[in-house]
Amino acid sequence: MATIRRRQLIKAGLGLAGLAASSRFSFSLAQQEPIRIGVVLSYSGPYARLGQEITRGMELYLEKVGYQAGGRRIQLLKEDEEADPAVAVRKVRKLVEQDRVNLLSGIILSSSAYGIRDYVHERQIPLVIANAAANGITRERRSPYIFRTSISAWQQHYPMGPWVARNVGKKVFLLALDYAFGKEATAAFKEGFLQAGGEPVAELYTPLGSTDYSAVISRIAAARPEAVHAVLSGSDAVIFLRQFIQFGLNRSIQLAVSGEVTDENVLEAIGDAALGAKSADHWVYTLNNSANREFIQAYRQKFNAVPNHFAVRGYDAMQFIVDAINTVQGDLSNRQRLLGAIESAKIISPRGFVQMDPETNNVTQHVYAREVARIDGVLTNRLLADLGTIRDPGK
Amino acid sequence: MMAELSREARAGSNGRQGLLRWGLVGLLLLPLALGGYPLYLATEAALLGLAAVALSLLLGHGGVPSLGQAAFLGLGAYTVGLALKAGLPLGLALLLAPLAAALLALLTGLLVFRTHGIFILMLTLAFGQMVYSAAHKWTGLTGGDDGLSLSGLSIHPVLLHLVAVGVLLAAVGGLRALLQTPYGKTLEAIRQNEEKIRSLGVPTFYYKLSLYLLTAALTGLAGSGLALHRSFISPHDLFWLTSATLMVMVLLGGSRGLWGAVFGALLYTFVQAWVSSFTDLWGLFVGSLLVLTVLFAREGLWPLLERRLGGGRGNA
Amino acid sequence: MLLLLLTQLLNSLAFAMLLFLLALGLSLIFGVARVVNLAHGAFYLLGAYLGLALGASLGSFWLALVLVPLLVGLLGVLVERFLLRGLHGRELEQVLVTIGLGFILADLLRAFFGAAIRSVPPPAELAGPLFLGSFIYPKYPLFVLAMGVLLFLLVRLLLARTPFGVQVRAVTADPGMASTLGIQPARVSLLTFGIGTALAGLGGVVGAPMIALAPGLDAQMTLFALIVVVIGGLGRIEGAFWGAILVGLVDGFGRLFLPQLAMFLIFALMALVLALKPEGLLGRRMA
Amino acid sequence: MLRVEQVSKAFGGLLALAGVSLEVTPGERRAVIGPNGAGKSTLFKVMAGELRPSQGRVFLQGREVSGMPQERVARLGLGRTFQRSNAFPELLVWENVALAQKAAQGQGATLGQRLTPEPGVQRVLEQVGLAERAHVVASQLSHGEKRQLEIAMALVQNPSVLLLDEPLAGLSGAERERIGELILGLDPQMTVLLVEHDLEYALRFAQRVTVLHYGQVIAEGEPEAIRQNPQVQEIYVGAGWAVETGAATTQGPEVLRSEGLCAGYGAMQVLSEVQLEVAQGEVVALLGRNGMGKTTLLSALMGLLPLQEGEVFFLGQGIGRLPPHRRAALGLALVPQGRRMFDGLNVEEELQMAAWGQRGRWTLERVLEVFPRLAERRRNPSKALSGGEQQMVAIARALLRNPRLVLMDEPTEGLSPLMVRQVAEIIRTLKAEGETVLLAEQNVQMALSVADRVYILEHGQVVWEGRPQEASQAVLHRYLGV
Repeated sequence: MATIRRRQLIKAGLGLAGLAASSRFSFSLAQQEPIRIGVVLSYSGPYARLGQEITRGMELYLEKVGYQAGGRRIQLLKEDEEADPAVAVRKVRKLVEQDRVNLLSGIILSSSAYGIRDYVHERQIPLVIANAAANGITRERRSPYIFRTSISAWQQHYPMGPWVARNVGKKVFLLALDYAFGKEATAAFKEGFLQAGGEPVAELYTPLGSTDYSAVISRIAAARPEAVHAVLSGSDAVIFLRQFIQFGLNRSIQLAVSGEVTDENVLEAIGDAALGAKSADHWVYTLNNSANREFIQAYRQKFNAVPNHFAVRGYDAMQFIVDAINTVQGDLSNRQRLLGAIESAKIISPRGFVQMDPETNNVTQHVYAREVARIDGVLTNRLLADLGTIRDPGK
Repeated sequence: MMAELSREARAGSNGRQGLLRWGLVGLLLLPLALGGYPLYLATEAALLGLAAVALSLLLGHGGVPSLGQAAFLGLGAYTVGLALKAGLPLGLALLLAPLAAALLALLTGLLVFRTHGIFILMLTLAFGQMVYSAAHKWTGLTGGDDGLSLSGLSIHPVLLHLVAVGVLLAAVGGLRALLQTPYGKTLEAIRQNEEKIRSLGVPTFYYKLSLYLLTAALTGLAGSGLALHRSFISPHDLFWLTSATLMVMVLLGGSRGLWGAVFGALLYTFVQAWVSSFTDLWGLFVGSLLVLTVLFAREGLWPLLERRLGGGRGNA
Repeated sequence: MLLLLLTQLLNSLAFAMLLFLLALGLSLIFGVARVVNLAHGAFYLLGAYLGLALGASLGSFWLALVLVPLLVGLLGVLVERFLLRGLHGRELEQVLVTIGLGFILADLLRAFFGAAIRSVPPPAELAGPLFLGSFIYPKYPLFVLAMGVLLFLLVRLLLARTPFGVQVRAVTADPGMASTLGIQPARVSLLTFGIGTALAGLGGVVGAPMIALAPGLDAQMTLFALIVVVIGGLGRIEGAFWGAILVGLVDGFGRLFLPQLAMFLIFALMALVLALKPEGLLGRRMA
Repeated sequence: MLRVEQVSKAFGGLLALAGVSLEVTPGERRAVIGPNGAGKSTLFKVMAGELRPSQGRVFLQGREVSGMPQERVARLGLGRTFQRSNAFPELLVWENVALAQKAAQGQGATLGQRLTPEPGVQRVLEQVGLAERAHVVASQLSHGEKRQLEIAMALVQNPSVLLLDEPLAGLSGAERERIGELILGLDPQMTVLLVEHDLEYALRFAQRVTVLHYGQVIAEGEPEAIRQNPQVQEIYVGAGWAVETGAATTQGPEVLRSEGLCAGYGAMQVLSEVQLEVAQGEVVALLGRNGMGKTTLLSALMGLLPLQEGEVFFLGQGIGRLPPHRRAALGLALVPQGRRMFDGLNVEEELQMAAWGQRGRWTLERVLEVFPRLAERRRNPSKALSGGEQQMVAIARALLRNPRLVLMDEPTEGLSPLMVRQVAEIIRTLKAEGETVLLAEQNVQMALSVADRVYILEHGQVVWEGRPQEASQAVLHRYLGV
């Protein structure tokens, strides 16, 4: 896997060299150093798949722009977060102090984001977070140097509350992983859900990395809700969904879950049994815009697989960065200008129109209700409703 | 410490061994000249080295294979973090960390020494994971898995590194001196022949317990250093994999004699950091290193080095 | 409420039997070969991935169920012969080698099968739920439950009645004396290691449709198996069985009533057992 | 000074001590004698607090110490030496002694200064004659020097009661002399208890003697009275065994021969240059006091212990480097010391295991005919049998291998006189059946009564070889102390 990444890097580099020779920028390209972007993502451990998808998205976008922006070459330096915040801290230091990167991106774990926050802030290195979703990163712990192009936990789950109350059911079982994201997402959902007259029948938090969800399933069966709102990811989502179906609960209880649960990766592992599960997410496979069509086609062509929202997050993180570098015409020496450029960036993303909120440095974007479906032979999600443009309040 | 080193450096056949140790100290101090990331890594290695030295003492001289050291490490880190948050001065916070770790050791040690071998391994693991769960669950105090940031605290990295290396060398020197005292020799005797030393009238339980407390306190101190070093604490530092990593460091370097642990920590930290930068299959690399070490350097890499360089005809 | 408790009882027992498959192998290996095999979870994971690959390419879960343990067991035999044999009696080194081996296997599996979460559907005959009046329960966990109990009885019978079983017990008790009666302890050790790892592989094939497959599962499974074996008493298959049931029940009902503390409860259980019985529930005092 | 009241100690089904009472006055010299397995060491362990008595109580200076951990008993003034020298092998000799001194002073936890050889340590080392070896690592000491160190460690603690567990076992002439003198010259104020196999020495040393047998005190009194006691003579020396004076059996072809055999444990050499021969159909006895290398020799022949030098020929084939199971396959079988029953196996399984794949004169049915007791006990766990029954299992196990040669290691150890006779009977039966046996035995008279030829082993060397009837009293006394 590593060698593949290497090889791609080299290939991209060679391609660029050829491009440079024939382009009118050849003089300046030869003169100027490439822009180095340090990427810290989990490539090993339980979140390895997330890191891989986000990287795919990033590279897809950079290929689209020929690995250049503002007239300069772009180089990605990838480091493994190892699902350990202490390692993230170390790797960020390496990228900044040894590799002298101009910008940072990536970061899977919210705890990693918190862990590197002070260092990044003091060093004044622009950081574009492509995943970590804890609200606090762009609220009380926000920094002018830190931007987030993925989601905040609140942002994606709050609008789902009223929609579920109106369209799915008033009695909902709340289930989430027992960690910060799970709790924040559930709290946000509940906030909107209660406002719309919903009644949570129970609230349950389960440990991360559980191998068995049958106890949870039993609790849900006993509580007899109309629907379950679950905030789970990775193997937890797979095991939960499979057991939910094995126990036949899908016959009587609807799933109205976080977008993480019906992530295309998870669906691939579950199969058709998840059909009909509803979720809230910032991206839907069936969004009918040209950026999305182009993205899906490029992804499927390159990786021979179905893209998911993690790839979109990586794709957009690079889109924001490239957009800002273009705005400052490749001149990163004036940091304030660069920050200003990211703050005011507006991009056309596969998820629709997305813009940076200059107050919080968190993206303002659409959130969609979607449903698991088989489309063109592919197991994915289809659009049910656009829940509107959502901005994180920043407090 | 320095006196011990130079004495050994002068003493005949031990001369080259002494030189080897000076070399190791040099490796720890070299990054001061480089600064930046190498310095950061070296400080990390020195602090983990302190924890590894403690484990090495516990394992090699006390015969206790502990898989719960992360609990002491993390407790030390959280104690410093919370004490600083509560507004206590740094000195006091640094004093509290080893005390807290020793207190935990006292509570668990009473049970740990009732059993032996693999059961000790599992019991320490169990206690470690219970502390991990507590840190993870007690969100109000520890911030849960969001971790705890020590913002606003800035210690110059050079100073921190000097202090870390100083404490490490002082610990190695102090512990090696301690092993020469009646107390230390009694510990040696307990490892070699516990029945005999008991028949001579030594209540071995208290000796083992005190060793456990001492090593826990050192590990807690290392943890407090790591908290200052990273300015961030997460429950992951208490997870059992951290304990396993410490164990790997000790066994790589060699569990007899404390220098092996220092070497193991240094080697592991740098090799792991280096390898993980160009491949995500670093586990494969570390795993192979472990297997090869056992196959070709049974007592660990440090004794092998000592024999090759110390006993051989290398130019001293 | 009663249905809930009954369901959860079955769930706990099914999971317990999966743990038993793992713990049984670990316990046998410890008893005979005197190795604490910390790569056990990696063998589980290998079995699971092989089951996935073979099941898909052969189109039969049942064929994989037979073939995979053989393959994994063969690897175990090779490991014992070429890595562990020379380290006889050197506990710490064995621990180190098996840790290293676990790292290597897990990383190779990730390199080969990728980091994605994979799951294996249960075979068609065992898919879906079983209806017993108002009581609905999936078939697959029942299969795992039956398989565990059956295997326990089978292994007990094998150990009690067959020449090889008696040899295994004799070598466990006193390898030196056994060798004077013409038994080759090294060969028994080798075979037992193979059988132990084959059981881990079998656990992988059986467990994959019940729980998912993902990197990192190996360490978790090793941990679970160790806990079971230590609670039950090392080297005793009855210990592994009852230990697995105890851990399964505490885990299952812990998840039901105190889900956030489930893992804490298991470790607390282990600490409690070892505090009261330092050699595990059915362990014997080793003089 | 030291009082033992009705102490019993059971290990599982085995009763090692059955109601022993004993009282020792201050300054007394007391010897505790009895055959192997009589419970002498167990008694010492109970006195020292290493073992907790199943019943009964132990008093030291009027204070009950039974149930106390041994380190507390030690601190109350009870010193002891172990049968196997048990120092701290990686420490220097003086460090061993200094630690013992610190322990007695309660200063083991001193952190202030290095451990140093204080005058007291020096003095004791001189007293035991180790002053020149003070700076050697303990593991490098010779056997005798280790014993001296062991005594030094006890003496430096200045105990009020000293337990010496077979301090002369396994020592050579000069060492024996030296340590014997050392013990005789101990401070007369000190109360000393001695367990010793050398009866002469024990009687010379003691003011009073206690005779243990089968876990019971069967006699107590002054040395002279004990020497005369017929009951003591019978159990200790064995009596009523007639040495066969009939014509020597004609020598068959050679079965086993060892040449220049050296073996030991680690760096320690126990056997040196042992030459030995066993011919078809012979019963050869291997005699020697405790610790002279009998068990080591049988282990080396069986392959349980690697040879350091030399070769073993079995049926003309060199087997010195073969693993035990290969030797077993060639027809060598062992009845091991201590019986070594398999934990968790029942009698039938023990026997079946030995019989699998075997065809020959000894079958399961036949063995059960010879040992009807075992037929009754088929389903019982072998570990739960009595000592005599276990011995039958061990012998039956060996026979079921249909061996060309049976190695028997102390088959009468710990057995009652009745059982000893039964074992002797079995060996005679085997002999009549034409089996070949190499018998290592403590019970000299019994061994002489069944053997065709005798080897006497002293300090790992064969010092005498001959026919039983040639073994004069002088020979036996010289080498075996009987």
